[in-house]
Amino acid sequence: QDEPRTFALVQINQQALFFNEMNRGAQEAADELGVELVIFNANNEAFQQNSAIETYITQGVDGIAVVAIDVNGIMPAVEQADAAGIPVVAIDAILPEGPQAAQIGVDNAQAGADLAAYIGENMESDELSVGVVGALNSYIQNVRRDGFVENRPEGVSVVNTVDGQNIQDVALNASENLLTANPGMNAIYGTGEPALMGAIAAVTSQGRQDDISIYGWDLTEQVIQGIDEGYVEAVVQQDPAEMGAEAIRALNTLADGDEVEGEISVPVTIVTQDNVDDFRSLFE
Amino acid sequence: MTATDTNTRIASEGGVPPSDGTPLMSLRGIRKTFGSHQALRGVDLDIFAGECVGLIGDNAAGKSTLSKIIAGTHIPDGGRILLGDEPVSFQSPADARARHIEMVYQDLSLCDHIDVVGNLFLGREMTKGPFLDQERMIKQAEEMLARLEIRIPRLTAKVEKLSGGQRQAIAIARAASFEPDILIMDEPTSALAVAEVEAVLELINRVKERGVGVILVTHRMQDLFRVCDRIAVMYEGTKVAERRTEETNLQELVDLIVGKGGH
Amino acid sequence: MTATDTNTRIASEGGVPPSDGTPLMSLRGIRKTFGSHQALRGVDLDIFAGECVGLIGDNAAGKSTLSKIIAGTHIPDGGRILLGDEPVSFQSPADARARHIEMVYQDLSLCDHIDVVGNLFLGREMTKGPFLDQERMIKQAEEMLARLEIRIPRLTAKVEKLSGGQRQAIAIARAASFEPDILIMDEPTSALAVAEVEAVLELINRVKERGVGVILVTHRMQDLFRVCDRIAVMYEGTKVAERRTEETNLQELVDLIVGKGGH
Amino acid sequence: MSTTYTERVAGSATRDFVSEYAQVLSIATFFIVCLVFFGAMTDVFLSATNLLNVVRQAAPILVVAVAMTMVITTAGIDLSVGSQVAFVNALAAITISAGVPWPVAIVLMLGVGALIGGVQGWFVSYQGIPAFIVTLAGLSIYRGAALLLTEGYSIPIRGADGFLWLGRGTLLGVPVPALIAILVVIAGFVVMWRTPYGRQIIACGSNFEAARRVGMPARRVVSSVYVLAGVASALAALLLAARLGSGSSNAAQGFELQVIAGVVLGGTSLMGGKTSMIGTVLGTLTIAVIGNGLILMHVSPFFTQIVTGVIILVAIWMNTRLFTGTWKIGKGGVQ
Amino acid sequence: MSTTYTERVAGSATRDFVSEYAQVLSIATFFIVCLVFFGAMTDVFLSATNLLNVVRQAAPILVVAVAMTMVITTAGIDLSVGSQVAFVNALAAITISAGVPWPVAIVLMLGVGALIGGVQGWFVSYQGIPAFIVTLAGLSIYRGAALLLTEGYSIPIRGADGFLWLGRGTLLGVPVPALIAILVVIAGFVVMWRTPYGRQIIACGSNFEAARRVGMPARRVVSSVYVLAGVASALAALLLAARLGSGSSNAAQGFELQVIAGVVLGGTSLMGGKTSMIGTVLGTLTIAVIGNGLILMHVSPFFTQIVTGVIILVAIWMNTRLFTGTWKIGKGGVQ
Ligand SMILES: Nc1ncnc2c1ncn2[C@@H]1O[C@H](COP(=O)(O)OP(=O)(O)OP(=O)(O)O)[C@@H](O)[C@H]1O
Ligand SMILES: Nc1ncnc2c1ncn2[C@@H]1O[C@H](COP(=O)(O)OP(=O)(O)OP(=O)(O)O)[C@@H](O)[C@H]1O
Ligand SMILES: O[C@@H]1[C@@H](O)[C@H](O)OC[C@H]1O
Ligand SMILES: [Mg+2]
Ligand SMILES: [Mg+2]
Repeated sequence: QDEPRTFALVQINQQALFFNEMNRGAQEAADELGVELVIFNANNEAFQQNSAIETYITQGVDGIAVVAIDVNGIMPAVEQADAAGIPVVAIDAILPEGPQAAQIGVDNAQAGADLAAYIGENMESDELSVGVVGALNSYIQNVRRDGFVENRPEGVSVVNTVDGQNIQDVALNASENLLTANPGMNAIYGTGEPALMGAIAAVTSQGRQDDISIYGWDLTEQVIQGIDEGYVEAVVQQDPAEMGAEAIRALNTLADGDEVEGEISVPVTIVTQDNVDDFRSLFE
Repeated sequence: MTATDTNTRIASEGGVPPSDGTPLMSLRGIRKTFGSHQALRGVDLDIFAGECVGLIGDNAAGKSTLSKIIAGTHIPDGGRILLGDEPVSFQSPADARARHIEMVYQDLSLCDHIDVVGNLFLGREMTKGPFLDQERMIKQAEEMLARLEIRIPRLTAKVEKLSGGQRQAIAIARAASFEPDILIMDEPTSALAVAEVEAVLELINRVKERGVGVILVTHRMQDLFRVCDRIAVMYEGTKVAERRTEETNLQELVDLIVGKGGH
Repeated sequence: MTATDTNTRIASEGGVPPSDGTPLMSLRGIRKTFGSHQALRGVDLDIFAGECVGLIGDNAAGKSTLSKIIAGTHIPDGGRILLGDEPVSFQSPADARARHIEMVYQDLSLCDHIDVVGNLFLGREMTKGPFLDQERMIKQAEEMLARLEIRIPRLTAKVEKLSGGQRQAIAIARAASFEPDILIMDEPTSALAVAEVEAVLELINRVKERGVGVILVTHRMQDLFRVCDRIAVMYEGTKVAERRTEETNLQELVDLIVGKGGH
Repeated sequence: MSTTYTERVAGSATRDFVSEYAQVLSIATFFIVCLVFFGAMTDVFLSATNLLNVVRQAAPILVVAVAMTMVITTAGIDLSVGSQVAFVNALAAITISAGVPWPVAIVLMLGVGALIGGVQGWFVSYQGIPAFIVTLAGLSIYRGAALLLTEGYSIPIRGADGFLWLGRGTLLGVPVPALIAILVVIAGFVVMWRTPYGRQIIACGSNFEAARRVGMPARRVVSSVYVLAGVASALAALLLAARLGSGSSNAAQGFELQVIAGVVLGGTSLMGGKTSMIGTVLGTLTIAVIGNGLILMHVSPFFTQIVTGVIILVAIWMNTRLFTGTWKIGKGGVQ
Repeated sequence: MSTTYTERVAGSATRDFVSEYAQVLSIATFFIVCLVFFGAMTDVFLSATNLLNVVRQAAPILVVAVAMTMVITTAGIDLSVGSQVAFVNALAAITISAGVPWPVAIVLMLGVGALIGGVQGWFVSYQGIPAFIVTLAGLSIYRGAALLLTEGYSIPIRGADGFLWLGRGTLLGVPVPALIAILVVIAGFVVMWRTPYGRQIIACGSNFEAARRVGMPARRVVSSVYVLAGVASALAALLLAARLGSGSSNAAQGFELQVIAGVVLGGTSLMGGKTSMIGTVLGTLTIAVIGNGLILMHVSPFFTQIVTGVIILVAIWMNTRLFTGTWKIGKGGVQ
């Protein structure tokens, strides 16, 4: 082959570090392997992902990695790619059974449950009233919410759920209202980066750091600061860069004609004051 | 209204003799208030077939408001309308149009984005199967405008760009061409040049001969004497006088308008 | 323009004698094409101080287009405009207004969402510090309208709701009240009742005495003889004739308009 | 003083045509430039597969844009179409999953669309509430209803291959959604161009009161376009559901803006009365083509949005200059 | 025939007032009903803390809504405000992180806002491209630029406590953002109510050509409102950045629709000319209050959107009935 291979990464959006880290990891892996990587940003619109995949099929790329918005809805495109002989791997959002060659990433439901379990083990009081800041328009975050809520340990009650719509400022307003609505609430669970950021801004700007503990997903500089200051208790941190890299490596292996594992797990870490130092370098 | 129906009404040019006896339409005690402004304070008016009633009065006297009530555009707050002997209550201009009442509005009521033909046939589109019959409409439109002596070079031009007089002619042609029984014209000649005014006055006399009852709102006193049989004078929302044309003169009318007449 | 300036111009009522000699304004070979339609095909016209020029012609002859060119609303495609001896080229109505040229538009050009006072002072708002001086404007508005004999009960009502004649009176009062040097009136009396028409004609004579040059576009032939000194006749985008009022008569003008005069 | 009477020369039909259709010509030029540009820059762009793909992808938007053109022509707007699509899309998946035969489901869904549109139309037309407010409320309500139906998850459609064919199949080599969109477009075009109903829509948008005064059923006409928008949204929802093989409350986010963008880019005026169905098709396809072309050209996703915006703005601007006087600001644009 | 001349009775000032301000009265009634309802349903709602909170939350929207009212009054629209907020928000965080003193950064950001608005205004006003198209392109461009700037990072603002005070601090017990919003609202109100500039804005929207004909600098006025919208967006961006303590391209999505919703709900007409600054404030606060109240009432988030939509629609409808004849469809609404 004279032309380098081209792989496509079909992304959800680029407004969260998570996705951009994934892109970075994928790009680095691509550079290492000497392949070309093209990235498509669907800006949260499910059918744009299908359109992009169809376009890549027409163009004849050598492999496609997809972070699905609608896990069922993406399947026709995945099947089309398969029919065209193009291997597909899924990242993060778990696809239903289908021709995709591999599923890379985290079990979001499991990780949500793990965080709940962590809370159970580390509870200081015997009662925790949690307010959830979710993003009803994000499938993945709904899974995280349900994983958490359904597996919450004894003594942990969910007092209220609000919709932050995956937008920081909306999540901020929703969190503030959540605080007002539930004077007795003593914890917040944010299911993704914007939700967590909104919750942190609400708690800090109202000076409620002392009586509210925050849990959630996705590290950022502010989250680390919150962990240092003690009001952010525990945060699920994924390794999106590694997910991206694994996806490209898997696609390359598949393009070579070799097999890959059906499930490539990139484990999550629950970040607390104990292990936060390992992650500081991410933000320097 | 179907295309055929429209056609027949345009085509027939029968000479109905002016009737007397019962009026085509009678208004009794018509009142209309806008917000807290009394536009009409109880107006009576009869319109007879084959007769033209001039409706005059100072600005803001209520002439347009009264006309619009007859045309179904405004719903009166009080009073009765009789068509012949039958009491009617128009809920919309469509009701009035269904009773063959047509009006030329002072503001013309044209659709700027629609072409000349389209405006002439607005609400009366001719069709061929489910489609507009553009050709036939253009042909008839030419005739309709020719009768008013107005020159409009391109019938498929949007009316937005036309001169004031051209626009007014379209509004007149539209109302006059569909064989109304009652034709209301609210200052129809205000923007027209001399020859075109003549054409409109002729048109009024022509439709009168066919038995149409015409209401002419105008500020051109000399026109009244050319076409009207009776003249009603309005003042501040009331009808203050009514004269047969042959029994009055310009000066009396002017005095009546400004309120010098009756005191 | 500052509030004070506006004021002075309204207040002073000096009697400038009608000048002769060089015209206030001269138009030479004015051409204007809209798309492919020749609205004006080379028109010459002079306006002298203290004189009223009647501009007449058939509908669509180009009267409004010519007026708008003088007022800076349209930019001519060809020809020259001289103010006194100075060639000017108006890029917008603001330029013309800065040279004290005012116009009453045929379509009135009112803002429906603004009240009567606001429309009267549109573009000339009086201020008190940074704010509109509503009180002073209302007071002056009353005077402006009184001169036109028009009755408008509430000066803070939106003009949208007013009768046709009331609206026209506002447009006239607006143009006439700010001491123009040249006042163009495009069919200013078309919607006015008798007394109001008289008031406008008087107004024209009054401003003429002050040395204003007036252009009056009208289809009311009898008005021409009451106020005009000269009459220009337009036909299909050209000026076909010009007469001194005392040297012509109604019939000649009518013939000139329709094209019987010159053949 | 001798007077000579001459007549004006007759206008040029070509110039009249150009000035009348300036806006469509402008977007058409722009569309062709896009085609040529992307054709030159990438190999596959002009391939039949890719072009059919583009039309298939644009199909749901096209279908709704046709109805939206009618809505906007009446000086209205329907902001709820995206939410309607999501709602019907989810409902369709649920209905079919519940075992309702898919042809029945289709009819039901179109009925639901008509009903939703009818309610909105009633508020707008008979109750006189601004379309913007009614359909903004709708945007919120139907999206919420979709969320509630699905609880935020997506519902797979299984065992309804005939249904899926609607979104994925081809007929004579042309993708079925593309075919459906083409049919809808033709119908929309004919209606607006040459039927009394189309004329009524334009009249209501140009001068509602005048339309009413000439006896048109003006209120009924205005409400009917919302019904059409509802039906079109339902059809788009079905196409999406069939293409994605699932129903989800997150479908069609931001869809309304894409649809309206296509319509407005095509020259239909938000002020009502001024309409162009061909323009709508070209506007919608142009946006689709730019999206497709940029993917094919492997433009970095960080630049895609910037480039898309700049292309649209600059191209429209250059075209406006080309066909001067095309757009006018303000309502009082008549000189 | 004897004739008697009588004069009409003078109109009632109250009735004129009610019919003139029907729309504001309607939204005001609705707002009060919301306050009473939520006050009755929950303990905290009417507490000073909560109410001040609501105003603080609504502050960025309020600030932009004031400028948007002016834009919409000219019969224009600015769809790009949300993207502008995201862009300036990100840029502000970057600038401050880069060590630029925060007061300087504020001035810079307001300048950037004015510049962005100026460019958009130029295209709309001097080039005659529909505002919808220009600002839709802007929506895409500035959001893309924000993405590019941040690469998805949310950039923390550190060591600028004075800056953060803008978003979080209080002055005399009132949150600073609320104070700023109140000042902007008052300024906006006074400008529209009693200044020549406000009059020019209304005139341009009511009849652009008439405004031009009376010698108003109509094009300059129209472009200036976009500059104001740009500055207001920048201010909102600063408030958001100060509240969140960070800048991110994720900020203010869908912001434009919230802003426009508040304006339209308040009675300003998208057709131009008809304006109400008080209405805008009430409309915006009403939406904020509903959002707040529903959370306080513990309404399930799955129902929030449905309930919000229904409340707005039904309330506006009932109010319309109450103050009959409030809204009219069509442009030719003058009888
Ligand atoms: N829709 C409306 N809303 C409020 N007031 C109105 C409305 N229509 C008319 N009016 C008022 O009613 C009065 C009568 O108006 P109308 O138009 O009937 O007068 P008119 O006799 O036709 O005058 P003109 O000769 O100037 O046309 C006027 O004072 C006018 O302001
Ligand atoms: N903005 C425009 N665009 C296109 N054509 C125009 C425009 N303005 C005027 N015209 C055309 O120019 C011609 C002259 O129009 P103009 O308004 O000057 O006539 P007029 O003499 O004032 O007529 P009237 O007595 O009817 O008012 C008409 O044929 C008209 O259609
Ligand atoms: O963690 C990610 C979160 O930040 C984003 O908003 O939604 C998808 C998740 O995978
Ligand atoms: Mg009248
Ligand atoms: Mg004219």
